[in-house]
Amino acid sequence: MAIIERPSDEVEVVDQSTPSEATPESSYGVFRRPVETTGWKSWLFTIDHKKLGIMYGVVAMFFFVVGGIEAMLIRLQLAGPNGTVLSADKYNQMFTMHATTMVFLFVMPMAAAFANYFVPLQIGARDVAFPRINAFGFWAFLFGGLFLNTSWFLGGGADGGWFMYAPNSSVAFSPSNGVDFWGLGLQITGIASLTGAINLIVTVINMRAPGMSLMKLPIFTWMVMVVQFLLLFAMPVITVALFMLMFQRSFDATFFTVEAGADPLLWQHLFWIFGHPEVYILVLPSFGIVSEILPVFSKKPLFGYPLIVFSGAAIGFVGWGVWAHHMFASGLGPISVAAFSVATMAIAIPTGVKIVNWTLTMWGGKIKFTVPMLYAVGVIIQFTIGGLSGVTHSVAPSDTQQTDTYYIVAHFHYVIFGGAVLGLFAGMYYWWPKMFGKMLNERLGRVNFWLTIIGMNLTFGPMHIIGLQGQPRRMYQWTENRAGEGFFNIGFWNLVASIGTFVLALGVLLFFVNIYVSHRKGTEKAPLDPWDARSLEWITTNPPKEHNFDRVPQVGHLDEFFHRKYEDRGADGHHEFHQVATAEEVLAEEEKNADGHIHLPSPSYWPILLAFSLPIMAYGVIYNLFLLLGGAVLALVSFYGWGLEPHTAPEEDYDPPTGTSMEVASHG
Amino acid sequence: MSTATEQHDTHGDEHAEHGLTDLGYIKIAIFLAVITAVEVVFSYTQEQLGAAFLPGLLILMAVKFFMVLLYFMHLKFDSKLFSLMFYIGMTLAVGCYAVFLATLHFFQS
Amino acid sequence: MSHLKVHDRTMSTSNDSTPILENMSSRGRKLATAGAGLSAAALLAGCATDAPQDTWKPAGANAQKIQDLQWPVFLTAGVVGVIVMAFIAVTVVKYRDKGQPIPEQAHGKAWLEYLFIAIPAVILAAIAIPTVGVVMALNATDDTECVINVTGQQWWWEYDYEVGADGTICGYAPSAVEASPIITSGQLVIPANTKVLLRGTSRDVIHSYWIPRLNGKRDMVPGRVHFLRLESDTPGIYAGQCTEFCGLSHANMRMETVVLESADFQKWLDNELEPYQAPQEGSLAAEGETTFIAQCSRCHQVNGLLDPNNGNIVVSYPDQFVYSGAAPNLTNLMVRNTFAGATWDLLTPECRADVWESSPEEFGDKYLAGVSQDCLNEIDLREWLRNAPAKKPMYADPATLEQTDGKVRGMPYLGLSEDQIDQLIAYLLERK
Amino acid sequence: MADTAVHADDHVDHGAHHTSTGLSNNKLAMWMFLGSECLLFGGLISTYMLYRGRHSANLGPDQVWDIPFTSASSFVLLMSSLTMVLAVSSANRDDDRNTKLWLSVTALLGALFVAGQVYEFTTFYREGLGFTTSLFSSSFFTLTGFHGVHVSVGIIMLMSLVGMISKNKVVGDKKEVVELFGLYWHFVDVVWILIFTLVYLIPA
Repeated sequence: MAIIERPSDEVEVVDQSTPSEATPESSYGVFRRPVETTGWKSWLFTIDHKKLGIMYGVVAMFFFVVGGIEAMLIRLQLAGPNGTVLSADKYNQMFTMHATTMVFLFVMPMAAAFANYFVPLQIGARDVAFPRINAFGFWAFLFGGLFLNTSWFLGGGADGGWFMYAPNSSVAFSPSNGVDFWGLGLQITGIASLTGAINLIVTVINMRAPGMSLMKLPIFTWMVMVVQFLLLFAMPVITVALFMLMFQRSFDATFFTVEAGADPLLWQHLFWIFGHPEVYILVLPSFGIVSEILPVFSKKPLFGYPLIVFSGAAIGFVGWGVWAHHMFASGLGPISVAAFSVATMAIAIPTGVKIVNWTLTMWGGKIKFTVPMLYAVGVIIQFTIGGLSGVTHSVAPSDTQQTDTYYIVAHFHYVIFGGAVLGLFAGMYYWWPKMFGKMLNERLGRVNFWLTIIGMNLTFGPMHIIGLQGQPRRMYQWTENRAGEGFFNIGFWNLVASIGTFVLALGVLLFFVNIYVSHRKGTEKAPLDPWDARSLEWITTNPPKEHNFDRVPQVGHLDEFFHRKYEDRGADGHHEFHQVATAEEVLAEEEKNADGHIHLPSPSYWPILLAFSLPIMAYGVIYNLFLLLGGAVLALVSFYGWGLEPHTAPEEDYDPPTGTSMEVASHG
Repeated sequence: MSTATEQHDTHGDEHAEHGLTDLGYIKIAIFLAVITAVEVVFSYTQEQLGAAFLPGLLILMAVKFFMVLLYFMHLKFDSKLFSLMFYIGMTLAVGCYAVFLATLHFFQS
Repeated sequence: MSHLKVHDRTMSTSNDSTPILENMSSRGRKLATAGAGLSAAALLAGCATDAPQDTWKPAGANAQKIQDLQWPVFLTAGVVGVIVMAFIAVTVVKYRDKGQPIPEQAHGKAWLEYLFIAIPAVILAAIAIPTVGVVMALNATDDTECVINVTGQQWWWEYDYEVGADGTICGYAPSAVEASPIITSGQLVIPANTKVLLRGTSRDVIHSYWIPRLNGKRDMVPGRVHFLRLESDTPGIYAGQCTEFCGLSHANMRMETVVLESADFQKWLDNELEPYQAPQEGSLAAEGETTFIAQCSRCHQVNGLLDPNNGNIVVSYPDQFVYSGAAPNLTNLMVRNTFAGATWDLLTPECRADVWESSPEEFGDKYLAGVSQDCLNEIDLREWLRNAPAKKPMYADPATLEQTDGKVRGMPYLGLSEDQIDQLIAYLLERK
Repeated sequence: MADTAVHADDHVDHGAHHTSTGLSNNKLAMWMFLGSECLLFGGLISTYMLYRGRHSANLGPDQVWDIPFTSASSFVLLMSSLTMVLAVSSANRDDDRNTKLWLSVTALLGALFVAGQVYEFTTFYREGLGFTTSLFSSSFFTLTGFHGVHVSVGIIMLMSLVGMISKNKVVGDKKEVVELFGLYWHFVDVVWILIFTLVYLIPA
């Protein structure tokens, strides 16, 4: 089949004579294909994994700010006893939406941003396996997230907690449309996750550069793949639950109506069968990022790479057998509780392996403390705290004292903020020059890091004390009657936690300042290989060309890039590594031998249109079934458009016809 | 079942990708129809079958399930990677939902 | 870890530094804590009282089992944490880039990796075994001496003391009358040294019963019956809080468990079953009785209340007005010392402190004395009667009641006049 | 939703031979999608299992089932799997005419099955068993409804495919597209094999 290269400066013309298979002649004859490579259209209709990755990142950061503001309002309310910043109703919406936003609209898409951008680069591919599905996934996520947040303006957000336990989520107990928005919004982002998962797994399995066996995959790619498997199998479970919630609320079914004989624990099980793998979905990408960064700045390979891969997979697998540890207090019966308690302890073993191997990666190394490295070490330390507090409530009887208190809030914020979010920031500092061709300011970065670390420990550290002193979660007010006195006074530590939030916010603000400062006019372009990195994504320009690599790299080692730059000149068991090539030289070698036939699929209208039909249908479910029908028609049209569309636009769609700078080829 | 296995055996590995001949598929379909009929007979003779009823029915169901999966869907002849993808999902589904039903005391009643 | 050492810090009042601190207001102490350095704070910790819901201060056998299980786990976690941190610290200091050559590109050592799998596995196995034992022990129901039904609803707890087959309640027979079920709310009264089993459910959404000093929490789920063991040998009030998010006023759903000596429990029981005494004719309380019948008795039951106009027994029918179908029984409201889901005190702060902080020996008498005219916290009670939903967020706005067939999920605004409130308070004061 | 998308897309490097494993991207994606669907239908079946006994006295599964009728429609769906596999077989021989024929027969049998399901649903409804009548009915209609939607989507896809083959509009490798449709169709049949036994034949 003929595949036409998007106009590109880098690659010179090759031959135009290669005959193509019979293809459907044009897009449709009705519309011209969107083929722009610059301007807003190039973003709206792009199917380039790098552009989509950046958009994922930008949108995720936007929702991070939204979720952060929600968090600050929560902490303002709780800074003193009987807070009055928020009403009970608004407070309940605030903590529900804070969790939902941070989990589904920040951490997951931020990880998706890195996965989208770097997985193809790390495996030496030119794009993902299904570029249009990739674009659809992004737009579905964006529209789902926006749809979810429009609830704030349409009668209030969801108010049942992110776990949305039945029957409190029924219309009688939550009469606003908030829960409907929540359920349908998560369905939409769930579709995005599912399609993204299939896409990335196929990409990793099938599109690796020659020589890259699975045990030579960069560790970030490995962890992303584990996460995509978790998504692939966890998403349908929450889909079932959300459909039942929708039928319950919008179509009068009684899945969770106790008077009709329903069992409220049904929801809990379905939610947590999804919800526990979800926890690993949140942290594993960051573990991958940390595992990339530590070797680079220690100048050593990852200690026990196979074991880290295996433990990642083990966490993914065992993660399916521990969901009921969220339900130790819900009356499962002693045998279930004991079994899930022991299974939960077991999962600490592969997690411990990671921490030990990270530290041993640094041991004996040549450690350079750049900002990404600071964040990576921050992850190890903060996550260790979160992991250990996790062990304390794998002990089920102990958990019945701690669950639904601030101790748990402290625990999972050390895991999710300390583990996942710090890791994501590490990734941003590490990969920024690769993505945008500019370095983020190191000095500002250090201040950013320390404020974040101090802020997070001030915020979440005291919550251990507050929780063990018996303050439950999800209370819009606390009272001095139950605060105690002295060192463990709940009031004092609540105030500290609230102050901490603002320190944390200041830290995050500095990140944005850093972006601004680094991208002002006149700042230097980033060096090609600023960190002396080790993996494949660095064997290309900063930022990478549209087709990623001039030549698909041949892979011989786990840390391919490192081994192209350094050579072991030791003998007899003695090792002496010497630099034999600079990054520029490695790249020049690749460019010299550029592939003649590079082809990329063309942009498309259909992904964004199909994604746009989803919120229309969702509004239809809430407000008017005719709207649902309208959305369905749009979806159907998009399906046909998509299905009939060839992968590349016909030449005449390019404007102006650039003639010579295009090539027709099949993959060599 | 036996027909199918023979079919496969006669094929040899180099032809593995091709699956069965049309006749082979028709034989399997007839076999599946017969099992379905047996299942229906089962459901009408529950009392006579006694303790054999439930396991019998489940075994028949599993036979049908895997016949379609292995032959109609070519899983038997195709790459193991496809099998892996499907069986991970299937195993997780059976495992998680069995435990889920067990904790809700489904199997006691 | 100072946490471990301060189990009986209430006893340490003979400490030298105490008198000064005792004289400081609670706010002052808080400020002092905030201002002091860490060592000073640790010193303070030795002299102050922990929060009433401290999870590390067991006051009964069940909570003690949890405590005995969890402190070694916390200790182990702490030690492991310190070792890991120290290891990381040594690593990053020792192997900082000081110009050393590029290290060997070694991918790991198998024996070391297995060792680090084995160590946590052994530790976790050592934790797992006793865990299973305690799980089983805390779920045992065969040694029960007293069963009390507990029902959660938005946003308060109802207790129902059944009369056993032997005609007693928890082994106690009322002195004067024949035993009949006792229904109360907010404060659960149990006899000391008795293995109590709560048999719980809910009338609307999921709630969770939790008295940290007596046991861990247990969800009370509509349509299901769950059990929770409670036991204490020390008389006193033990605070708790609903811990499963249960909607709008979740924060205002509290509860207390009151532990009484055997003799005191007998007194409490007798008082609960005492026949109704109508207010003196012509008194303010008598007017309050009329107001109560007119305004409150639709939902709130007062046992034995007769309508003076026609002599009929007044029976409440909350199922027609309240979504959960129940409202607190007010027969002996003034014996309990909190109201509205145990969220506000019926006692003034001074009187409250007197009861709550009394020694185990004196506690029974002080508690059973109930609320007197002088001790009544009129401020909160008045605000409550004036406009309940304004004080405790409840689902009581008529505009939002369509989905619940017009039924409220809490106490609605009644539009009582100040005179009516005076009367009601006078009437309620006699309910003990 | 994603199913159509998956089949409809093709991979940049069309043609299975250029992938790392030598396997087709599309087929791999389809198998993953089917693995994922296992958890969807598993959840729906489990919910039905949990709730099948929760109904009013005379409107339970044992009262409303019409086993001979359901057996017949199950047989129809089972046979549609045969015709589907024959379509794939024809496509592999580049026999467009027979491919279209068998695909059409498959769609027809599928439609017959859906018609049977519609008839069954209306019968139940006339007997008083609506979607919201009881937990049994809600979970039953949800489960079989989800399956029915899958079959219906399959029918639309099959018919579109027939049209696209006629007009020579198939994007990508025709054989593979037919095979992918086949996988989806067989999976829907496999799910019905489970439903037929677990829901209809085993008494509540």
